[in-house]
Amino acid sequence: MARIGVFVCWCGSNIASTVDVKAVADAAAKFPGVAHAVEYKYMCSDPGQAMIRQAIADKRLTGVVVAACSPRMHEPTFRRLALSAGLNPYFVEMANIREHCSWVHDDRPLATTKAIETVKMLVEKVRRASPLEPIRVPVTRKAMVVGGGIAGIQAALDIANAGVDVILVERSPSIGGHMAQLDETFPTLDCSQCILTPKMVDLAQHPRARIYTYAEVEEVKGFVGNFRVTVRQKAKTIDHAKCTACGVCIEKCPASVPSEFDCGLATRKAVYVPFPQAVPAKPVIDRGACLWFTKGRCKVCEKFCPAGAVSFADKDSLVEETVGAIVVATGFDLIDRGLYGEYGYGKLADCIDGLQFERMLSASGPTGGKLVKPTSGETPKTVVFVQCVGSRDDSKGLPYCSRVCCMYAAKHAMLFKHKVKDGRAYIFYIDIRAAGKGYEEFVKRAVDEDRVVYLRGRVSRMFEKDGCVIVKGADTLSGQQVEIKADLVVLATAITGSEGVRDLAGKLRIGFDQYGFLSEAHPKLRPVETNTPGVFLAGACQAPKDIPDTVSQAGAAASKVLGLLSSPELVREPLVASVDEAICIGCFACENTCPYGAVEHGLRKDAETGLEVEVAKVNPGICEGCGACVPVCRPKAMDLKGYSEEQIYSEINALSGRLNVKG
Amino acid sequence: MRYAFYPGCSLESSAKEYRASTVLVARSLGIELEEIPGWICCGSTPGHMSDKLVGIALPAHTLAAAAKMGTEGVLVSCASCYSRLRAANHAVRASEAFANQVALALGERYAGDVPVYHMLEIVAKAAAAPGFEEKIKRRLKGLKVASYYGCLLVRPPDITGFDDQEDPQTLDRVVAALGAEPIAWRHKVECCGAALAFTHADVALKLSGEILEDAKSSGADAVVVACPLCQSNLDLRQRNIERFLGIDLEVPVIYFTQLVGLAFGYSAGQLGLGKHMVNPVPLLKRRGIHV
Amino acid sequence: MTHAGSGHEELGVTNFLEEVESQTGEKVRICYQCGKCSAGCPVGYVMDLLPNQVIRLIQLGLRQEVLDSSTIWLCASCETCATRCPREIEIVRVMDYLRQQARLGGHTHAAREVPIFIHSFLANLKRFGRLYEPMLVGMYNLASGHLTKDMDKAPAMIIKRKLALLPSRAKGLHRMRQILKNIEEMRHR
Amino acid sequence: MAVTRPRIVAFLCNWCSYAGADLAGTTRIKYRADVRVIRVPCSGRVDPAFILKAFETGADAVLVGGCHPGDCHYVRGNLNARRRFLVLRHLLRYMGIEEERFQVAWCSAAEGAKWARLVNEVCEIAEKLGPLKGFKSIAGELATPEKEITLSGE
Repeated sequence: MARIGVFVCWCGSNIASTVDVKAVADAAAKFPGVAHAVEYKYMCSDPGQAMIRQAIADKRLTGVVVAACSPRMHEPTFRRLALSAGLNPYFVEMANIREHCSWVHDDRPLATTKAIETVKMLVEKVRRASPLEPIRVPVTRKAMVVGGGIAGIQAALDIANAGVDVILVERSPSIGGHMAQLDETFPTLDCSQCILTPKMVDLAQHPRARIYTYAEVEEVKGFVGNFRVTVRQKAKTIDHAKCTACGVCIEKCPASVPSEFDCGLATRKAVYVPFPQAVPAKPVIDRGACLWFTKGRCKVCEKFCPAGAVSFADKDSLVEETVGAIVVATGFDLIDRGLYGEYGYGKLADCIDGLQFERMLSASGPTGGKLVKPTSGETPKTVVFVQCVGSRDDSKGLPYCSRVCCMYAAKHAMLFKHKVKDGRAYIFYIDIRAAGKGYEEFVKRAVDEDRVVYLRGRVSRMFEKDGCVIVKGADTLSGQQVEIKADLVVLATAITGSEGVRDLAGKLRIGFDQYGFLSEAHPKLRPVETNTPGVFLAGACQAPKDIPDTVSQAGAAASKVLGLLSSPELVREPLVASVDEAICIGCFACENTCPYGAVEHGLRKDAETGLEVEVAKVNPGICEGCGACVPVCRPKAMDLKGYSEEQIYSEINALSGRLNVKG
Repeated sequence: MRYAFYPGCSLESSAKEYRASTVLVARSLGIELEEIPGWICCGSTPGHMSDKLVGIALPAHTLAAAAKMGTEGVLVSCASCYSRLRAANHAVRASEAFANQVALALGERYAGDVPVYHMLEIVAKAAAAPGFEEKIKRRLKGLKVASYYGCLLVRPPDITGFDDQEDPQTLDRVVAALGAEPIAWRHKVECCGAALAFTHADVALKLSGEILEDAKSSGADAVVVACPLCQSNLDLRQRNIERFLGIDLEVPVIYFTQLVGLAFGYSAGQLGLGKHMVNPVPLLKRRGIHV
Repeated sequence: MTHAGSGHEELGVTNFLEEVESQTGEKVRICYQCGKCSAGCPVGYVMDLLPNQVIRLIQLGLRQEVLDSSTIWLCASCETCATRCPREIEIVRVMDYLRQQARLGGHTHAAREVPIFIHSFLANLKRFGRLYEPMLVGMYNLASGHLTKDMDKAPAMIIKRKLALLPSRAKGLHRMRQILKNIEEMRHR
Repeated sequence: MAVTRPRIVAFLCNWCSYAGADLAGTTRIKYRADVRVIRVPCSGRVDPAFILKAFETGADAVLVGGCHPGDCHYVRGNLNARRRFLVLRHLLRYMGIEEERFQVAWCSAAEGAKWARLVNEVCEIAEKLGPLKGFKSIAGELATPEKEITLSGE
């Protein structure tokens, strides 16, 4: 026999001035199952709470309805109170008679009627409530970071330094990412390698860190606290345990292909280390380029290797790792400048993109830091930098700003002037976005000290003529057309999400936009979380970002991971779906509806036949409690705790019949 | 293959040789051209400059007339006409309200459903198809040609949808199919200024001059065109261009249909090669192409 | 906000922008002034305003300034701007509307030859239903006062039988006249 | 004297529409008092049968509020709901219930004013159509009305 207590709050005059709180309490007292109904000035105040606690004890209440403000405001308060008074918190419901009633209506009788009916609905709901215990999920105190650029390295270091084991998975043969390709970085012009490589080494040597290079995420099972990730370790074909990194194989290898790291400005061998400071510093064999794997002859490397580390028999291997949380740090790609017919479809040899220019600037780059005109090898005297190539260009399908180009174009022009004193640098821009710390000053320096000429306008066309690139642009500030005979053109091509990120997002069940950027859970308040609990974002995989922002976000993601892994188990609200296996027919309509993959296949022994039948099982660790699976369940075997079929029907039924209001 | 043929004004007068060669080439390719009865001027640039409705109604009338002929569609040789006819189709399909206005102007309804092809599209299709090789009596070996598309064949892409708007290849492919060598150059799709030829000759001369200069400096013997307005700008005014820019050009400007006709074995006379201000015949002789 | 140049002019509060947009169906307001149209305009070097400036003045509602510019007449309708516009604005469609408004409002001094040419061209069509070049040259030269322009080409053209000595009337002439008449009537209504 | 007013039953998802309705309150936007709100975690939880039940128990109109497409707290619950309701509309038509009596709206946590407007609009629809007829024929007797409670208005 239910004994419900109803507590009507005045909220000072907030409710009482519009709702006849006494009438509500009196009416509630007459509802079936209600054993106690009172009203009071401030239910959330200490005396208010004491009053409820007292009533629960004295009246031996089996349920509580607090008619006050929005449950989004005080539901936790009153559920905690119930717990402390020895009543299961899920026997407490709130009737929202403030936000949904007294604050939005003027007519006292009508508002009062609404309040009474609202209380009635929730009394009915509480009468059909069942006790629920919070879900406790054991947590694997280990994290995985996907992507070994500065974002991934920083996140992994922060996690490892906090004493938590971390596994970093990198697709290429070395960690370092795009930052390793950069020369000097804005706005301080400190050398990218000099600040990055120590971090790379720290991570490689960290006792709590484990790095898989030349590896990719194959499959993700499980859920927050316990993801089971299968990592594909691509065959390196070089046994790193034996390899001494002497480099003879590389020296002897006859097969050359364009170097990814040098953006095609130089070649690398089929057996290669992407760049001198690579971590690990030991080579892998690119089977797509290796003569043995493509043509079935050669094996020169094997012949010369003093350590006998070359093993052509090596195969891809699959490794399963269980981790409690995952940080995605897959970075970015530049768009293909072939998109621009008016800029020669990327076929103009003296027209390169920003990353290629970085490689040219870099002392460890293909030109040893010497700026050259690709077609002639001479030093370029006139260089044109073009911003917003792809960015902010709806006709090319990329409406957004890539955020870093304004700064690196200024940097490029500056570094060019430092290397070529008598050179002329022009930058075509639409707007200069230099909002970071020290950024505006940096751009000013390019103009004031290094005499970089900024032209406000886009370039309409460029073509090769007499060994130069003719750039047809405009300066909208002076209202003139501009034609520049350039030795070299550097395009600030737009940034998009990195290739293959969509597959990964699918495996992790996280969202992404049409440009390949991964979706955060909330653009302001949950910028590093995703909609999959336990999966976090760091760096440019979420949106174009510069190094300072990337590093901060990586730190943020790490701290979220550490917070999550700080306790041995996760405690989650028990408002999840559950299956009555006795009536489940195993159609798995629920499985198809569930956006979280929380429905698993289980077996039930059929009482009569004794046969094993397949039934749906909800994994409470994954279920987010949306309830989408309930309406699709044909035999009504599925139900949602806290919002059960019975509870909702009883709320609806509570409304049958009318109150007749004398006005 | 039967097409409703829209010659357009120029082919009636200043571009008679374009018409002649178009007809001959069509015949050799087994394409039947039936002139649209009662066709009128498309209004060209002045048409749409003066009034949107005039600019659409004039071509729409000719298209409506063509619609009654039950052919593959309209075949047109002039790039400007081509663009106006396509624009008319586009405009009446885009807006019901505007289509009604056009109907009022024409006194009949036109649905915008007659396909419009440029002669170049048809020839390019044929050149890519089997059997074309056999038709070639005279390979134009050793002839270096700059394929000039100009503006209206390729722009705006959503109206013409003809080929890539920055680096089209259709004409180059035809030229290559004839054994001649299409050269790589920069002014394929630059504007020749035809619209200003009357009113601001100096502009037209400058723009046309740059085109011819680039063709020449890129090693072309001749420029091949698919538009009578481009042709007259580049050929008829070439002497003025030379005077205006103080340079020597002497670049023959040939219709692509004449080039195809030559390869098919027609004579210089039949193709009206003699009608050009810069006579291409000597050049052809120099290249060992006997016409 | 007032326009320093002509003090009385109210910036951005006239309905000129709305007018142009509704009449052309082009979203002129979305232009963010990147200048790519001006950068590629083959005629830009002789214009008094670059295309992006014309668009800007429309955005600000400065009707007078726009219609008085030579740009709207010098635009060769080559479609280079529209083809490359990152905001996909069909600028030629806008120019056409401006030219029509300029002719109606008699703003034709900036580059008077073009409106005269347009007029001669249409008159020529009314007369023959097709373009008859000698007559066009003649009409235009009389109207514009360049008496001998392009006459130098006539003899050669006649020898090469490019020019007919007598005009041939198009069979569709009466239809052409009817259409132009209908349109004029529609305009008056 | 006694007045019978329309009865609107609204199912609001906890994350967007319910919060939107809260916002209408905190910003004191007034609207008609004829709506009764049932809080659900997600519009995807709303079973078409709930709507039929609501009509059966005397609702003159039913309103379902969910997050805007793309903003669903549960990824795509609102879209599942939308698909189900397409089917429901056919059923309602078949049952002789005017389709306008059933409204689905996307209302974000920031759209307090929209929520208020929605309620008023649905109330007007319900008044225009008058009390729900047509359902009894299939549903049979209405659930027995509760004893009348009378209040003295001042």
